[in-house]
Amino acid sequence: MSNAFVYNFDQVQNEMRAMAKELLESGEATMVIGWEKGALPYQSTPVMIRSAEDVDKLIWDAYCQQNLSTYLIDYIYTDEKVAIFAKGCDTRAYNRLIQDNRIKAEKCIVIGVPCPGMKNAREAARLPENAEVPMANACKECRYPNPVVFDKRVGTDVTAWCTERDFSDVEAIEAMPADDKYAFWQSQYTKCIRCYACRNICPACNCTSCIFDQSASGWCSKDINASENQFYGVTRAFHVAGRCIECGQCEMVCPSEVPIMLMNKKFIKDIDSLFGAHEAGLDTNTPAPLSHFSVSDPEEFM
Amino acid sequence: MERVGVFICHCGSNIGAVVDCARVAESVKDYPGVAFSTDYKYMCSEPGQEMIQNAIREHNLNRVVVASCSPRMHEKTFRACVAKAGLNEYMFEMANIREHCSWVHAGRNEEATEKAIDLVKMAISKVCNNEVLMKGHAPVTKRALVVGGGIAGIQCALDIANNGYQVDILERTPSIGGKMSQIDKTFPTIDCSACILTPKMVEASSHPNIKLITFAELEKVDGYVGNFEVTIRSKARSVDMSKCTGCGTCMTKCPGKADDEFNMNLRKRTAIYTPFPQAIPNKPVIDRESCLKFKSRKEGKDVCGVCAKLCPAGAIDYEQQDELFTERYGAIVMATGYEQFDHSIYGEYGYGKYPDVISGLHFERLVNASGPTQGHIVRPSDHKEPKTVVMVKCVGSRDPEHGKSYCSRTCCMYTAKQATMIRDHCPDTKVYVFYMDVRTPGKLYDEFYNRTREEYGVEYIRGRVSKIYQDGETLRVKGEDTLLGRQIEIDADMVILANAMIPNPDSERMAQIVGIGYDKDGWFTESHPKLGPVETHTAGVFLAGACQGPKDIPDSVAQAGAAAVKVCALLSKDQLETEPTVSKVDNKLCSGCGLCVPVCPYKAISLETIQERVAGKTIERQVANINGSLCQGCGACTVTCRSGAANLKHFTNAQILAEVDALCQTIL
Amino acid sequence: MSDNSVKTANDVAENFEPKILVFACNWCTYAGADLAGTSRLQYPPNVRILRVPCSCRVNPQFVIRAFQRGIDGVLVAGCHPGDCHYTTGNYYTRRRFLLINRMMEYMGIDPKRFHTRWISGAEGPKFQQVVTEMIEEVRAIGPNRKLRDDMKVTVNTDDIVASVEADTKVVADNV
Amino acid sequence: MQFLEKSKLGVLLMQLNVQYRLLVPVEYKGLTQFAPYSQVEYGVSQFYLDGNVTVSPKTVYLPQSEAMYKFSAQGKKLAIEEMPALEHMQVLFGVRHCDTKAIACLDKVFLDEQFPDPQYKDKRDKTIVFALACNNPKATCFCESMGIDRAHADNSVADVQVYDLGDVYGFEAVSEKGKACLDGLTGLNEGASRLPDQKPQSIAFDAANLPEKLKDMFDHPIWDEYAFKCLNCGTCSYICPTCHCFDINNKMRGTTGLKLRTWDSCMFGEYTQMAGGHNPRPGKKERVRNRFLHKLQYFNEKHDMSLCVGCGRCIAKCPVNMDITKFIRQVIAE
Repeated sequence: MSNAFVYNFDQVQNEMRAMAKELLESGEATMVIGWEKGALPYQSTPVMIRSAEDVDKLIWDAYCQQNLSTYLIDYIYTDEKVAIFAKGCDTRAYNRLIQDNRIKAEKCIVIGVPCPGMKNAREAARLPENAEVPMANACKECRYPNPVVFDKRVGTDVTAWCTERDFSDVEAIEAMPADDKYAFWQSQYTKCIRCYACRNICPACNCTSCIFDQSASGWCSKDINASENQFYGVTRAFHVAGRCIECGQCEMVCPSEVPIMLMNKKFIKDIDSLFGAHEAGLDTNTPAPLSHFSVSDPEEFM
Repeated sequence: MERVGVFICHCGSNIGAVVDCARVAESVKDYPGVAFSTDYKYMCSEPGQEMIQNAIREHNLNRVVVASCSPRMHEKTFRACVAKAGLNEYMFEMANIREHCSWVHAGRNEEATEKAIDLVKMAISKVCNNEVLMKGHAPVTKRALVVGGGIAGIQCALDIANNGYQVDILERTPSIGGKMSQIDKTFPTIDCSACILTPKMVEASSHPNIKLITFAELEKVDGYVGNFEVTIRSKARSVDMSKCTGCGTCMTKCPGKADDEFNMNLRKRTAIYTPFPQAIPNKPVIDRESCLKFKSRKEGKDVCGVCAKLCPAGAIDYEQQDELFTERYGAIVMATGYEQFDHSIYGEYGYGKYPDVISGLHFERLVNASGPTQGHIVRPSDHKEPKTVVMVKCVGSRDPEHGKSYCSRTCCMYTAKQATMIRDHCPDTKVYVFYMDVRTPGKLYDEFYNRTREEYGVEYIRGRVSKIYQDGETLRVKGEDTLLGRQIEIDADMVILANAMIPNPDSERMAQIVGIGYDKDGWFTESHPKLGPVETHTAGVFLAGACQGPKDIPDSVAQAGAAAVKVCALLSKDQLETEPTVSKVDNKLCSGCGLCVPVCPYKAISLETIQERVAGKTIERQVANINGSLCQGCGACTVTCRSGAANLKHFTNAQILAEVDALCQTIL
Repeated sequence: MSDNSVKTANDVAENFEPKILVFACNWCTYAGADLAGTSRLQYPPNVRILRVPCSCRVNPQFVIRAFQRGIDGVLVAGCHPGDCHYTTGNYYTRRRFLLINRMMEYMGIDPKRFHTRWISGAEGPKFQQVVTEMIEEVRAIGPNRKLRDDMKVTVNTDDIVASVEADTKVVADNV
Repeated sequence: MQFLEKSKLGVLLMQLNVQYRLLVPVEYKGLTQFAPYSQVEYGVSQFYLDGNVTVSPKTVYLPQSEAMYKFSAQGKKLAIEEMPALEHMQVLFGVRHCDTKAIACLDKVFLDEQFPDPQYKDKRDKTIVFALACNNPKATCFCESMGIDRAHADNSVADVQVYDLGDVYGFEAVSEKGKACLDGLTGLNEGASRLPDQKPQSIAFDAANLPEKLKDMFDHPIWDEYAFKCLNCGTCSYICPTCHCFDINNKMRGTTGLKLRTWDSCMFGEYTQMAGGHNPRPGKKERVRNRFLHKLQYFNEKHDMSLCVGCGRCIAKCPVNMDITKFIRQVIAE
């Protein structure tokens, strides 16, 4: 985490603006998606730049959490050539989307941005104005702060501050008695208002039609209660199992502060121990663990 | 509007004695969707079926539930029954209240009745979600492929060809003939194997409906019953088959030497060779491993070329490459045969180190007039005639610890045959046979065995051999006579082991290519051990001969004929009915992520590009497309599909959820 | 066990009779259950079999749904790996349910309530044994209240109080 | 005006809780919302007055999931069972002025003269609202710009006006219901009315011409600029105090079922999905535009009041920080 203070946001920001300007002026890109300053100091918001004159809107600071890769889906059927700025996790998201056949590489320009880790905006909102803001939870465990794939890049690589995932939070729940586990999840999922922000920001949740948007299908009901919410939670976690790129966006955007990554990390932990280490989104060739099998998978069902 | 008819069968007292059928019928009378409900003694009987058909007409039913035995028993019966009354046969469901209820809950009438009610409600809820389905039709390619050119493959191909259908024999070695061509005599008649085999080989090679594809391997099988697309690798023969006349001049001066596999490595052969004199096609191949030219090429040189110089037809082609080609077939017969168990794992038999401890197949070559010893029974080590021969049965068979758990079926008889042949050729030679059991369940088999002992004086000793070791020129055989309860030691000149039959070492890979099952030993799995012995679980793929399990020649030939009949029955149809209970993708819901593609065991799913109108603009995007003829309806894709776009007809998400809900509704 | 007793037994543990759903693949486990029937192998009448073509057809969402609707136990059963009628289906089942079983446990569902087993068409006795053991285990731990989505009419915020008032202990914010 | 020492608020709440079903703002594991006071008593949730709650008090009148009636069908017999009315009067304590205005907006919809919604009306009639004036607005607050009186809560909704006056709370009944309620409480001291010192809001603009301006902006490029970043999640709609769209569903268990009214959001694709598959609002742009225009133009045209009350919840919680005030200011500047 020591990278944070030696990292020069302003310098990278200047490079980003220059890069955007160059791409737009040369016509290589018809639009550039980056971040601009949001309503509050700890907020940033995606911005679409179409003209070289507007590049100064672009900013780069410790609150540029939003993953811009998912926006590429919106332009797959247009003639746009879209450039996006992408942190390490965003490039993994980009690979996820390529692998899921949701975007086409030739229509995108990925500008890699090495990332020193984003700050916890939720804490920032609670803390006094000038307090030291901790790193966002998912970023603390980030092992790929540098882009894993890119067409162009700005900044210089940072050294990863984390080498192994920290499963202590998952293990803490695993260690609880069954009733306590249930009470814990029950209490978390009673808070869920099913706004689907977690799903919609998730690069792995990229279906054109989610089963939770098909209330006529009988899969789910619009009734909101702990049971239905947990059904939603487990199902979504299962759907992204082995496909989650661990950006932690789902948890960050949850207005109810449900610890969603605790679900995702449980699957990640079990996949690693049962089927071998797997890192989603590092490339576009490695198949998702649930789309293949090995005859020598652990046998517990005899 | 669903109008379900519910029919509860008593099955005499089978169900009726435990389940209160009348109460079951009564309790679902008002269940949503039910228009009629009754019970009857035997629903599957003529009057029972008439009752269903009358009710369909009288009550205007559009769906039917029968609660009776297992659908594995009578689903077809009742589907046909409702179809006769004008309903689509898939608007029918069965509730299993016999095997799953009355038979397993005897005496617990109250609880069994409650359970039956639940099962019937589940079936009703499911049938309310059933959809009209139509069987599909696929054309049939009227040509068969027989994989393996041994006696089973040859016989099967002949039978198919004689029925008027085209058939190809795919053989991986340079010649057809298989194991039978290596065998000298056949039991129990002691007629010459080659004399009965070669006419079949010639018939096959000259039959207008048969094409031989030798020195070739099965590479890939796509498609489905009636329409297989088979990719075959034709290995480089280095001899142009169209030019070669089969004169054999090329082989006369070849300096390359290699072990002669056909003669069980008992002698050498040339690098350009035909496996045996009667080989078909009788055209040589170059064994590139032992050919001097090809060996020198690896070192950057290019020597020899004698055969090319000698060949009067100019048929030698050193530049030939393996060729891949694709053929279409309507049916495939697997006749890949067997291999001999390798006895070198057994320390007690000398780990295969002693040259005079040989296997049964070695003996066949020794005793064969065109074999390495011109038919003289001599020891491989010093070419002396053995005066004492010990034969050991069950080498690798019936030995779950080190070998195979099964009985290889043929060894008792071929041991007896070989024993009589030794006594015939060398009347002075003593023959001892160590055995665990003697199993001779075939026509004239036991008679033959008795003659071996009584007329030929072969001594049978019941017991295992515990050790064989070389002592000077003799082999000392130690064993136990369990009938007399004493240790035996025999000084033998030669030991013949009756090795087990094992599947072709490649059988598992072959099974995966073709998409059929195999058992723990690697034998191909038949679809039913009794009622489907030549069929497999993959429609259109059949089994002939020893690839399914150890078999002797008459059994292999019989099975080959059986498989041929199944093939002909299939090829006689112009179109095949296909089950409609397959997966289907709802394009509207599909994102085209392709996660279902690798999951499908039948390669039935591919991504296709479709055109769509989105916000007033025509766009192209990819969606999964399921080939309904390839799909077998397992449902693996439906769970992989996050958005529920892939759904399995007749076992749809809605149907299964309806069943789950129906079962649980009495709880909440 | 009358219909009525099922409803009331849920709160009277000593008379409790669990209801267990078995997802059985058509080719192996369903046939195995048929064999148990033809062999007259007796087992308690608490299981209900739902036939699917292959165990790989069983979506984990079906299993959660059953628990939501109040089932006491679920068994997913299919052919032994290597014996699948569809060649590879049950390998996917194995992967999926290795994960889901762990997740269910993580959610606080007693693992005794949820099993996956391979039962072949020849294993009538195994079917009998597996379901008998499972029924006994589930009977011993009582009715399942977890994950239930019943007909109670509450708003979300009341669930929190309900969860406090229920027999479960609320874990303090120490996690 | 009556006064209460701050330290005695707990005693007052306990009195209210005995006489009424008391709903207070609480924090529960990071989520703030109105919840039964019993949660505070049990120690499950913490009483929360530091700012406005994330999930607005509309949940009290229009729960996210609400049964409208119960039905059962046996054969051809159909039975319908009405849902019971509220048994007790309830007190909703600490509603901010933006949210009282929001309830006034909901009244326009659900207390329509011709077709009042009986379940909504039952709850409105049986709820006494203690409105609390904000002294320290958050950085996201802009109610004043949306025409909300920060000193006096909407009097069609508030029954008791509460002020934080430093070391004391001031209570003033603004309706008969409120007066009766206050009369039933002990420990309040009478005194001269005074108003708190309220800090100004950092966001300020004049939105008077907004509906008029928007009339001509249906095809304006501004929608592309804003809609592009929207994820089409329902966070804004669900935490918005005025968003009130709902869907009606069945929840079936065998032959019985509940007819449910559940929240819906115009941000969701299924919201405008027609039975035949056509969707008149197929994309982000159409959905974002509809939501903003409904808030800032359509509702004004129909009911002469803005459907945005300036609570700032969406600015704080939108996953991509869609800022409605930036939009408004941009439109004003057009």
